[in-house]
Amino acid sequence: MNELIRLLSYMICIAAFLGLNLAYLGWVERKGAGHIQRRTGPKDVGPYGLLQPLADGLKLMSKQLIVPANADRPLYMCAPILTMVPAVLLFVAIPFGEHLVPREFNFGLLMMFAFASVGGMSILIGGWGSGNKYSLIAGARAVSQNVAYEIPMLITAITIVMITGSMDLNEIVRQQGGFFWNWNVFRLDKSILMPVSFLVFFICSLAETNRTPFDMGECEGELVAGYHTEYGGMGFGLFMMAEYANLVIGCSLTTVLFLGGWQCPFGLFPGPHWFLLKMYFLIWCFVWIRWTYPRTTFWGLLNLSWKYLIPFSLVNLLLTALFIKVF
Amino acid sequence: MDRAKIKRELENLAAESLPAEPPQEEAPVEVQAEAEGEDKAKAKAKKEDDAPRKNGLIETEYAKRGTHLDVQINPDQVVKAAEILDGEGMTLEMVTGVDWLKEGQLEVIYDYSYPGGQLFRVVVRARVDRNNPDIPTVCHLYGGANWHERETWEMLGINFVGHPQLEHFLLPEDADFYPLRKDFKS
Amino acid sequence: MSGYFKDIITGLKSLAVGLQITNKEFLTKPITLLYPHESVKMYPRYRGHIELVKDPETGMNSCICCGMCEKGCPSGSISVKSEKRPGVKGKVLTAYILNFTTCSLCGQCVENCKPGAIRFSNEYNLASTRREDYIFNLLEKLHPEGIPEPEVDPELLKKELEKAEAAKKAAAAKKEAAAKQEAAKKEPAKEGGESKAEEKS
Amino acid sequence: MSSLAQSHLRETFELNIGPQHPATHGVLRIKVVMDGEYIDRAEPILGYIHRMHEKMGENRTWNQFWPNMGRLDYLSAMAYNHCYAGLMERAAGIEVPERAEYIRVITAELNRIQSHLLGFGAYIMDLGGFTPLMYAMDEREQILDLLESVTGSRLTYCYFRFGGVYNDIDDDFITGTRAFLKRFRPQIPMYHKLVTGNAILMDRLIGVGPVSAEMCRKYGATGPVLRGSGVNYDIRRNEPYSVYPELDFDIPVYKECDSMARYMVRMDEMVQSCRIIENALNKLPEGPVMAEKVPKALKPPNGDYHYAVEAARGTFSMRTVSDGTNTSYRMRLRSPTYSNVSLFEEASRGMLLSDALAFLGSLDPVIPEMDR
Repeated sequence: MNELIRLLSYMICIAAFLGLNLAYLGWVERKGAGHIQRRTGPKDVGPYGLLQPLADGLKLMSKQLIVPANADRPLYMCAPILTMVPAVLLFVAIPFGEHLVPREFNFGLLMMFAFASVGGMSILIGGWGSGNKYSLIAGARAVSQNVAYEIPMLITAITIVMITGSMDLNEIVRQQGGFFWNWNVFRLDKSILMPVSFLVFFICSLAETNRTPFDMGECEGELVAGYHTEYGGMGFGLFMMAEYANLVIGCSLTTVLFLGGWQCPFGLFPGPHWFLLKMYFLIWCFVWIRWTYPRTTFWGLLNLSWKYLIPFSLVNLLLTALFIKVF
Repeated sequence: MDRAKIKRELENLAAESLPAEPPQEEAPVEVQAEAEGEDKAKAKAKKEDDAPRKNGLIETEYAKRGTHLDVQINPDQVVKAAEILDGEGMTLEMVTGVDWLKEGQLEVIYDYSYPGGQLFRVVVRARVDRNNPDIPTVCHLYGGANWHERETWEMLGINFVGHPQLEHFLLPEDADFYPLRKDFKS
Repeated sequence: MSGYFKDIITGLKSLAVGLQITNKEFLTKPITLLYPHESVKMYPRYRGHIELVKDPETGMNSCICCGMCEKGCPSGSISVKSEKRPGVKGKVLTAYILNFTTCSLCGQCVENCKPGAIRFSNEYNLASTRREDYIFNLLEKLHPEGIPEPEVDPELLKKELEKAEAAKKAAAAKKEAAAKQEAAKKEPAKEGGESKAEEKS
Repeated sequence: MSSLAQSHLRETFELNIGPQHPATHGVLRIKVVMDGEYIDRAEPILGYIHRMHEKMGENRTWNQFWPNMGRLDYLSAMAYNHCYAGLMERAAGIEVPERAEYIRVITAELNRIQSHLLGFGAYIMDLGGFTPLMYAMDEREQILDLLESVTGSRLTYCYFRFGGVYNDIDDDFITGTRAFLKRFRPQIPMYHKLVTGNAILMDRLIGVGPVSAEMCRKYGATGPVLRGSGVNYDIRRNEPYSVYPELDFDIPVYKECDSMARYMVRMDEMVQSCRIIENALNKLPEGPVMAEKVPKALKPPNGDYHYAVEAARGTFSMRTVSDGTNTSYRMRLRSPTYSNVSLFEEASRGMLLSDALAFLGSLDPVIPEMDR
């Protein structure tokens, strides 16, 4: 019974946290883009445009959901939901604080990866179901992109597992306690390639969340809007929200695995505030990167993965294994 | 690019074409002159302006006309002319047409220029009969002529024989008129 | 192999440089002009739609109704309506209609206007959902409170009246003379001649 | 997917890019036969905003044709104005005062910078980078303000007249232009740092969309496309008009023949345009801006006239056939993008879709000018 109440309250909290994040990350992105581009961004709806997400949501919800005539209707309808489900589910394993974990799994990391690949699936389903050639190309791209980037991401994660000896996310964070040199990024005693490995993981999460230098699924210069070309109203809204949810998850995971999660860099007052600080900094980096770089090609993206990221992560894995064995 | 050579060869080409069909060239003018029977003197004075230009090469003054050589040849010789100019490294800037309603002719104008440093512009013209406006295409020599010829075909109705794709281009697909012809009324 | 690492390093460096620049821009103040709250500074030469110029002395327009603007307009969007009024020198402008939907703001009309009766306005907030709103009567725009009647010059009126009278008399005389002539010429067909004369008058 | 046209030999499908597509800069439609992500055949289809400017030239008087010149290439309207002015001055034998020519050159070059700025920004936006567009727009806005202060219009300038320009420039414009140059010059190295040097962009542009000099010649491609193929051809130099021979500037030429070369030509041309403007401002003579005796109703003598200028996208030339009346008998407008884009079909064969669109962007098409 106690467990049930605990779970329920966590679910409500997560829904609130997620909802707030999804709404306001859009605002952050627009505001950030605005200021980077010498503009002001949203500013008229509420103070500093803070009510803008509300207005956007209202607009999206009031729109009619038009299903294209030659769409595969069931697939078309379920794709936006499918993209949202894993995003919400994944929060169950993320340790916000030492005791602020919805559910402690001892295989949290595994679950993360298992569900994350469903996101790519939903893009494929949406792209295929729309009955639009642009969407179809986008879907095909999204799949090979996900496949290409999950490999280095997984290998890097395995490195972490080897260092910490656990797949429990909270346990991984616990092991990074103390000063910031105990964080996995700086664990040079385990493998000198750890910072590089962090970079690899960061790039992979960028690609996995379909953010700009790697947004092959929706590159508007070529594929109009990619997999969500045919989606309007809340269908599009869900895709949009899922993107931000994935962003939060990707950054959370990076924080947990490399930046010591809820641990304080100076060993003082660890807690969820540190986690949020690190996570939002990473999210800001994502936004910053998005509004700075042009997009790669599909080709360049695969090249990057197979030629640079996978070799690096493999070397890192080997080095780590060696260091663990030797020392 | 050899100016003298281009001039010589085009001159030869124009001279070749000169005796070929003089009566056809003359015919419409006579009709017109007859029509204006009453002020024949006036027509005669004006005849020089009104009469279609004879085939031949004119060296035009660049400052006044914007071209250096202006050559008029027979329609079947435009490919030959294009070959000469292509061999000298000239580029085909545009193909266009003019409708000479009074003479009952359509004129096709090819503008060549030299992209290699020297300033040299050559205009090649050919006149085709308005009722039978066939002229060979130069598409196989100049890829860029494709669009220009296609446009000239759809605007003026000049049929470029051998053109790979004489389809509507700028106008709607169901357009059955030639808007740049002088007798076109919208 | 060294090229491989060199590529990575130069690539990462170039990416870092880009981030630096956008970061710098992020921290500088935005330069946007927030349009509905602030308004754009208009240049005196701004070519808006045309408007009639109010003569400061008479408070009227100085259009002489020559129609040069109408003729010069490439799209035929101007139509000048005028009439002759008794006692007023020249023609009187009754309506100056600008069809702004077809106007291309080229300025040929202003250039062609010899008396300088039209100029460009600085108005740019022209938004409407109805097409009819863009058919301006510039005369009404010049005098929103009502178009004033042009001043009647009594001397000119007198002269004109006299002239008209004289013309009338002359016409009558002519008519009479013509009728007489006609009558003299064609005695039997009297009616026909008369009707012809009537037609003429 | 029943709608995918499938051939027996290879699985290809047709994809319509445009007429409404974010990468086509307007209403250009490209019918593409795709083999997976590769392009089998791409056929540009034009005419979505065809307005028959050439017929308008036959119906309108010489003076009335002025507004049309701004509506062809809305980005480099000044150069188009220049061509028309030059054409009619050549036809009617009008001498233009020197000051007017200097003003023409200054405004036309400002216009060129403006056009290249937008071309640059929009090109990077095609490639997915949105921010450079906004920076370019910021600079462009300064130019538009300057040009508005002198011509009264921001885009469709109808500023030149036969025998001069509509109105004189004032000191505010001169100081404003100098201030702009001072402000703009350091921006170009910033663009190079932010965009050109970016590894992602280099990866996308270098070696993509090869167009050889021979291909340019065959298709009549001009402007940055030709100069990006290693041919040093610029009407301003090779067929000097106006006062360009008196001004000193270089013609940027790149031999790489790829998208990067074309992009770099545009970037360098902006620098050269700055040089021209500065030079012209220094040399600006006093005097009238309109020729004295220009008849209101122009009647050039019978015959053909041809005039070419270097617009932002290449050689814009006009050929008019006058029959001695106050309208033209035939007006032919040769627009540069028309020829530049015509080589797209041949050059894009076998390209990846994303490369082809990067290549299309590097041709910098302006659709109203192609369709005329």
